[in-house]
Amino acid sequence: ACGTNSGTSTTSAAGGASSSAGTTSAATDTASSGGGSAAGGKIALLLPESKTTRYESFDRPLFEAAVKADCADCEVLYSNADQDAAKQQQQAEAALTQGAKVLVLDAVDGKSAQTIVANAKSQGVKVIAYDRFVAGSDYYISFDNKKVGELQGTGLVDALKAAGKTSGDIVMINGSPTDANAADFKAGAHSVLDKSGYKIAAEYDTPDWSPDKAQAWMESQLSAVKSGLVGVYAANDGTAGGAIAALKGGGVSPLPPVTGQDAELAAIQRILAGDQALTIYKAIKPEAEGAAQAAIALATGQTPATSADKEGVPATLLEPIVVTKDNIMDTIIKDGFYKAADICTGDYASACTAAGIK
Amino acid sequence: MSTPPTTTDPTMAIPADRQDERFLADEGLAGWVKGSISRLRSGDLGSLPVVIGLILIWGVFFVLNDAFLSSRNLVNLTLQMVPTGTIAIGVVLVLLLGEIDLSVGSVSGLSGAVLAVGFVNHGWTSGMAVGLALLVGVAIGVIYGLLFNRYGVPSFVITLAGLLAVLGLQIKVLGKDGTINLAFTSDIVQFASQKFVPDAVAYALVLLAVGAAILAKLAQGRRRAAAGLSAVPPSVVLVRTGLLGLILLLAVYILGRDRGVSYMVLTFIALVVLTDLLVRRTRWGRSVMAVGGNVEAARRAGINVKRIYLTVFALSSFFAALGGIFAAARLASVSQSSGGADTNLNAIAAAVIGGTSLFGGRGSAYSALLGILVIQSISNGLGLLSLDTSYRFMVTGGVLLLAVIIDSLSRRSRAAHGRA
Amino acid sequence: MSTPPTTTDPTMAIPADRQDERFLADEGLAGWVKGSISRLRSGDLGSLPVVIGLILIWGVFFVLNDAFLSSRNLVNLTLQMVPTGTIAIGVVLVLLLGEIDLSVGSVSGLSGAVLAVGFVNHGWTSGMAVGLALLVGVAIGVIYGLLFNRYGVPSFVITLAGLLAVLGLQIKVLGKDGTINLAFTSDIVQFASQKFVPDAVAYALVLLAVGAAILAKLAQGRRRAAAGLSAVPPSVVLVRTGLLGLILLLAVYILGRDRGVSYMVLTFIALVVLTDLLVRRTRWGRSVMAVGGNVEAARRAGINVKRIYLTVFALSSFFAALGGIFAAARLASVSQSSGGADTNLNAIAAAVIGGTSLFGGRGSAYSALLGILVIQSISNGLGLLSLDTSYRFMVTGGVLLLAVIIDSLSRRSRAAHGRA
Amino acid sequence: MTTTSPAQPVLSMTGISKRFGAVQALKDIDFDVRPGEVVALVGDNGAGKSTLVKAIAGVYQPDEGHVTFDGANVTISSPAEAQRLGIATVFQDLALCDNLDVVANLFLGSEVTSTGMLDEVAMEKESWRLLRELSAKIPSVRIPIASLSGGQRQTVAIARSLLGKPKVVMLDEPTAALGVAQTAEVLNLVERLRENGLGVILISHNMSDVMAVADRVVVLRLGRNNGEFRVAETTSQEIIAAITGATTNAVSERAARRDAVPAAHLTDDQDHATQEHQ
Amino acid sequence: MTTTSPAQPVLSMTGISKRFGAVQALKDIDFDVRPGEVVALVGDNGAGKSTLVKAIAGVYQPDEGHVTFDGANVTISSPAEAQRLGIATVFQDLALCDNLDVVANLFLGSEVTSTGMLDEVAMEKESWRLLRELSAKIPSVRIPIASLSGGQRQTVAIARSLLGKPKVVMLDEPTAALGVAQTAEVLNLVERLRENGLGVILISHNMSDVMAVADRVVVLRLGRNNGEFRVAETTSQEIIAAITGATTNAVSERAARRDAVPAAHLTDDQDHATQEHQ
Ligand SMILES: Nc1ncnc2c1ncn2[C@@H]1O[C@H](COP(=O)(O)OP(=O)(O)OP(=O)(O)O)[C@@H](O)[C@H]1O
Ligand SMILES: Nc1ncnc2c1ncn2[C@@H]1O[C@H](COP(=O)(O)OP(=O)(O)OP(=O)(O)O)[C@@H](O)[C@H]1O
Ligand SMILES: [Mg+2]
Ligand SMILES: [Mg+2]
Repeated sequence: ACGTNSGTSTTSAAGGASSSAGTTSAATDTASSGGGSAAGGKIALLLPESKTTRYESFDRPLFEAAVKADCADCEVLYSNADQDAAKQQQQAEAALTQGAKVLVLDAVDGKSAQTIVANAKSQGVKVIAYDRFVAGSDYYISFDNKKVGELQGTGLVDALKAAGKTSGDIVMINGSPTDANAADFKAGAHSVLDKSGYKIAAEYDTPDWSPDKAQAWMESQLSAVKSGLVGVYAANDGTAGGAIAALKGGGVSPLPPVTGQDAELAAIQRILAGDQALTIYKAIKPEAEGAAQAAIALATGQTPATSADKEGVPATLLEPIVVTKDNIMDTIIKDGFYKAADICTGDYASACTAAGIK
Repeated sequence: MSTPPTTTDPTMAIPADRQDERFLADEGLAGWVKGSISRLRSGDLGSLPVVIGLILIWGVFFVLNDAFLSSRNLVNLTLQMVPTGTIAIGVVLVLLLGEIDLSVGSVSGLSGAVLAVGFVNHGWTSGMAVGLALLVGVAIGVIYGLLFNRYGVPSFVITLAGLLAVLGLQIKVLGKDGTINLAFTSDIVQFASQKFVPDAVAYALVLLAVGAAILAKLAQGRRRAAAGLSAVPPSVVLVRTGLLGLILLLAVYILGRDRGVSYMVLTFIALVVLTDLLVRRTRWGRSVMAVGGNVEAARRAGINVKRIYLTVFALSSFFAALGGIFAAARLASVSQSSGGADTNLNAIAAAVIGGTSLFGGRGSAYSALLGILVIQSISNGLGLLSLDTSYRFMVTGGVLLLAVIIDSLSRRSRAAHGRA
Repeated sequence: MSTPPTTTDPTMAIPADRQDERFLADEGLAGWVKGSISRLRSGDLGSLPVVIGLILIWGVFFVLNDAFLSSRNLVNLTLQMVPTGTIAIGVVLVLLLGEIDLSVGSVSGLSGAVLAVGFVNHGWTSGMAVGLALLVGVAIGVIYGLLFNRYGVPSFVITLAGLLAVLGLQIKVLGKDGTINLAFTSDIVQFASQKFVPDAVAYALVLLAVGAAILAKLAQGRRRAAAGLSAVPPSVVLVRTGLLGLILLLAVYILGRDRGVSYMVLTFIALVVLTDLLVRRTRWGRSVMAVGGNVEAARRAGINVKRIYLTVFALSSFFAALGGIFAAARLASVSQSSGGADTNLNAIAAAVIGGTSLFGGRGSAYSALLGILVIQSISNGLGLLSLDTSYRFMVTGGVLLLAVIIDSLSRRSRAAHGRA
Repeated sequence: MTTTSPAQPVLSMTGISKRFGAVQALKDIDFDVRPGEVVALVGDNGAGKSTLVKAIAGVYQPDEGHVTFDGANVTISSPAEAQRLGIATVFQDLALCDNLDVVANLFLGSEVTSTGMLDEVAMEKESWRLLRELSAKIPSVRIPIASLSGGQRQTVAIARSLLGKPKVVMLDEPTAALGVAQTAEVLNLVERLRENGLGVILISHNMSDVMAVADRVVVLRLGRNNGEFRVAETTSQEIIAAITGATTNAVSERAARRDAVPAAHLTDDQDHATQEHQ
Repeated sequence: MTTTSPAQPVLSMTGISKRFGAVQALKDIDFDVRPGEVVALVGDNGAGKSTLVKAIAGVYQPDEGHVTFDGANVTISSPAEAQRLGIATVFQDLALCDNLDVVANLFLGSEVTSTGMLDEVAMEKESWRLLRELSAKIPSVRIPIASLSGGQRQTVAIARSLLGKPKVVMLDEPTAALGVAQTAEVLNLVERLRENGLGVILISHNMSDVMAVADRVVVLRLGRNNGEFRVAETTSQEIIAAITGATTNAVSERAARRDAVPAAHLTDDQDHATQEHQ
């Protein structure tokens, strides 16, 4: 379960040309299931997985609230694909069957989701690529995720420099080997770390983003990398948690800086406690609201506002933010992503006070 | 002694299999109806319970969202069930032997990867790519079979090791690309989701199949009568097979209101029927059932048990590979996660839910069809309801259990009536 | 007839179980050594083959990276195997019945979630939180047992439905937070990875255990002799148990050079030993083996079969819940992915690789320990090698297979010698 | 030894029917056994003898009919229930656990324990005693039942019925796989049970065994009662006629044919054959 | 009928040994059978009879010893191999597939096909014929073997051996569970096989059956050869003495005891008992 479904974008456009090739046999569709008699109609929100909290704790409620606010008779159809591309295809088909006018698609696999786009287009349904780019879609809203890996890498290097370490070994705990997006974070991080002067002693693709696997691997590295471990790149907060548990269990003190991603509550608490160096925060609220507005616009035949262009698709790109102990207050709490009371429970209360969080 | 030695020789007019006075058989059409009712009451329902479970599920989903039974959704349902359903056919075969194959998911993924790399990256023809993908599948199954026969390692462990090794291979084959898209215009993709059997042809096929079935059964009845055995009366044959035909015609009609029956779906159904015939009507199939029931008895009967294991493992991997090809064709892409997620579990569950025993010797190819229908109906129906994930999982579990409880209840009462 | 009627009454000096002239037994220490060698040669090796497989794996990994056999890594290995190993104990019990539990992963995840929510969010004491988590586990097992007994649904399906429903519950329980951290200073986390048994205590424990075992065996030998049965000679008891003690002492010494034996590891080993005693030495355990071997025979012997199923499913879920608590404590956090990934598969595989049959009636609690050692050794060893993922999967599969082939080869030759 | 016991039946069944799918295995069976009486239940293969025994033992529930035990109406819903009532059974298919050893099988469901743990020493000692009593030739009681010979397995099943204190013992073809010595011991055992006042139900195809130990013979034929004989007042021929449903049958034909072929050595065994298979 | 056949043995074994773990089941067994000869293999429970049969049938490989078949040295490595040689076997444990019906079990491994498909009609017809020939009382051949009675199952196993054209037929306690009529039919069958020139190996604990149909009796005791008798020149007593290893034994004791208890009705069956269990 990755918290790292932050849009990967650099998939090639090779498949894009074929997206218009969907045959028209489906045009004879006689499905009676009433598509959009109301002004708004149905908007389908297709999210990729359920093992990370952001989708059902943030994306879905924020998106639904935004749609409700701007379009009272719009109905949001929701489904979650459990990280299974075939299941997502099936859910998209279900949405089309129910007469959705717009699909807001957070793809399990941005590249293979072109099938969904083609299928939707053949029935005149618009597709918004949400959080992950899909070639051929009508609109794209996401963070400028090209940078996530780079930001993680840069953040780690900064933390190392701050700690006065100019050389030494780094280990990398990447995302799932079968997750197409994990490869992009890995590449982004490499682009920074490879020329940073530190040595990448070992690297591991964590099956299923599993924290326990990350922990076990990190433990074995403590035996293998006998000395000179100065920093840990962890692709998301889950694997970071595993790595930190291993370091603590192995009696490593002080802890080397560990990266993360997703701004999970648990990670914020670890950052406060000084166990984790940083995480990447992507403000979901503007993303969800932007998608909702674009969806309503497309559903009613208008053109949504755009600020950028991605491979010919009108796009809105948002900036991911590195969160460290110093800027928790200014980012996460200010945005209302978490309340100070959520974070500063029990053991973390004193750390909160020390960091000036209230 | 060439003359039968029983002194209480029953009248020769009675067929040989009806002479025992304890055997209570109902004759004729009226008798069949009476017998069916009494069987229903005593709980001897065949595969009816799963069907009832299915109808219940369909009914509930229809009430919750009437789009569920729309032609369009039903056509989608038929398409959705094919890849895992095909894999499940192979799983049924392995389960009939009392063994298991945990690697069907990985094999389907690898086969998809081979197909995609060959077809897209190397520009092979679809035939070549499909052929090689299937060959890879068969080769893996042969390796399992050889290991099993040679070392007697439990198939659970062999295929668990296979699962991992094949997954590694899949990642290796896909290489840096990770995801490979198949062009929508390619014949492979067209076959999977764009080509539908013309309505007239579909109707004709149903009529042909029903006609052939009736003729075959009548001919068999005549042969049985000639051999001095009881035969199902022609009236019963006509009514039973006719009823089945009507249901099929109705299905074709309903699907035909949308896109119709896809060639891929037709292929899947043909595979199920073929596998069923292979299992029930050939020496090989009989041997499979025997090995699954009592491998030592089969060995003592002179059956080449090793050959049976080898062929079944090979076939299981073959169907897994074919399922992988269907999955790739339907999704029009292959990635490192193809064949992952719950492909394995769903394929095995389909076979078990459809009524094939995990302990060997009991089951039928049709359980792949029925089981995958149950699983996909639940998944499809819930997809229409916009549930939170936590509830979706809970409801899936609950409905699955319910469908199988209905089935087991009847099995139970069957067992209490001594027909287990 | 009260006097034994056999006319060829053997000398009364010979123990009752040594009177049959066909029974070839070796007497005394020399006889035991001779017997052991002849057993080795004929392939009757007990659990030695898995151990040989394990030693081979260790040797190879040591050659590839000498950090593998460092005390530090071995201590890590002991810690890593506990959570899944604990779950595997429960799986062994279910497998002994010839049933299966697919939901152990989910149950462990749910139990972790309950623990974390209670302990962290509600501020319960660790005792209360652990207690409730275990209770939830037991309750789930009881539900499985009731469903199984009431409806006779295959356990595969019940626990598959359970897997999904419990996963839903886990997500629900964790709620918005998703991931919950357990404080490193909390007693739960300390117990799992920070508290180690002092060396002196560890040595004392080993000596105590070995001493107790020797005394118990000698006492049993005296009782057997008094009952006119053959007894293992004291010299053999001393040598055998002494050897085992030496190995344990060595292990304690090596681990002691790093952090030592964790309390969690000690608990795990105690649980394995306890479960083994429960299975081999109590009426309940005997009933479990009987039901697994032949449920109908067990029923006819008057065993309350339903009670056995109920208790075993409850225990399986209990161990799963306990494993979930260990996992949570070790990782110091619980998330929606806890208990996911291959927890299920690894736990079942550990039991099977350790030598417990999937078909019931054959196996021992120690297979959980041996199996998880094999699995974790492979995973730990490969972690030291920084292989590409694709190779890592392939090598894992290959090594796993090899370990089990070594085991099966000896089983094979045992079967050929009629000792299957 | 074969004096009739005038006591009330300890077990009595009336109107028992049992149907398996399309096969009517039992129809309107009446049957009873008194304390201290050996009742032989005979009939052709598939006549329903084992089905009746299983209905009494709680393995099957009859579709119709009444059962009284010790004068009280009972429903025997499970084997455990039957054992509680005091019915011990040796089943034709033995019902042993192949994976367990001889001792474990012998004491299954009634293990000897001390301080909560199984007392293996006491059980093993007792096992050897029981097996010796039946003249068993078993090399070791610590090998799985699966590796025993057919007769050895049957001896173990019979030895099981010697444990506990039943009121009725049912033996379904107990001597089918036994050697001559073991068969003699089992017949001795049956007589001892009768002397101890137990009701014994003995199923056997061996007429001379039946005539030797039974007081009364109940004949089933194709699932129905087909006559009842006091052993003191009947002959093998009469019983065989009731079993096969005819006075001329394969057995008598064979006997007649063999009488017609005089051969030197037949003088010794010819009358065996005729007496035994008539 | 019992004329000795001077022909060469069709099957001959020398020095056969077989050990199972710590149990020496067979030690140095010599054994042969000639065409047209019925050899009875007798012995106490666990004497090793079934083990010897399984070694001949290719189920077990002997640890030591030589086998010649039709004059040629052979190694019988599998049951399929034994069948190719022409050895048909009815095993004591029957070895049927419980999940298959009667027809499927009867024809297992030698199914009748037409155009690649199983010819169920032909097989069912032939099944009824075979079963009638053995006087079987089976209500339906389309129910799983699991639901048959013990005797019905045994009849099916015997009927299997009537298929094909074997040279040697081995019957391991074929009549143990059979009714009187069916037993007579099996004895008839054995005689027919002999008349057709087959070698027959018959295992039985029933001395009168053995004396009735066998030409020669081979006695095993505790896994070793313990005497060989021509039926024409011996008595049951002699054979039983060889089986039990003593002239006084449970059987003779029982007979003696019963002789000492004169009871009115015993006049009829007493001599059965003595003759049968001596
Ligand atoms: N579970 C069952 N399912 C279906 N039919 C059954 C079942 N059990 C028994 N029968 C049928 O009931 C009839 C009686 O069987 P039963 O075992 O009682 O015979 P039996 O008298 O014991 O014969 P035998 O002397 O061969 O042991 C048989 O025809 C058998 O096929
Ligand atoms: N697979 C096996 N494993 C271990 N011991 C075995 C095995 N098979 C047979 N034996 C032993 O070998 C001995 C001979 O068994 P066998 O079955 O040949 O006896 P038998 O003469 O056929 O007896 P019965 O008259 O009871 O059928 C027995 O003591 C038995 O315990
Ligand atoms: Mg019977
Ligand atoms: Mg035998």
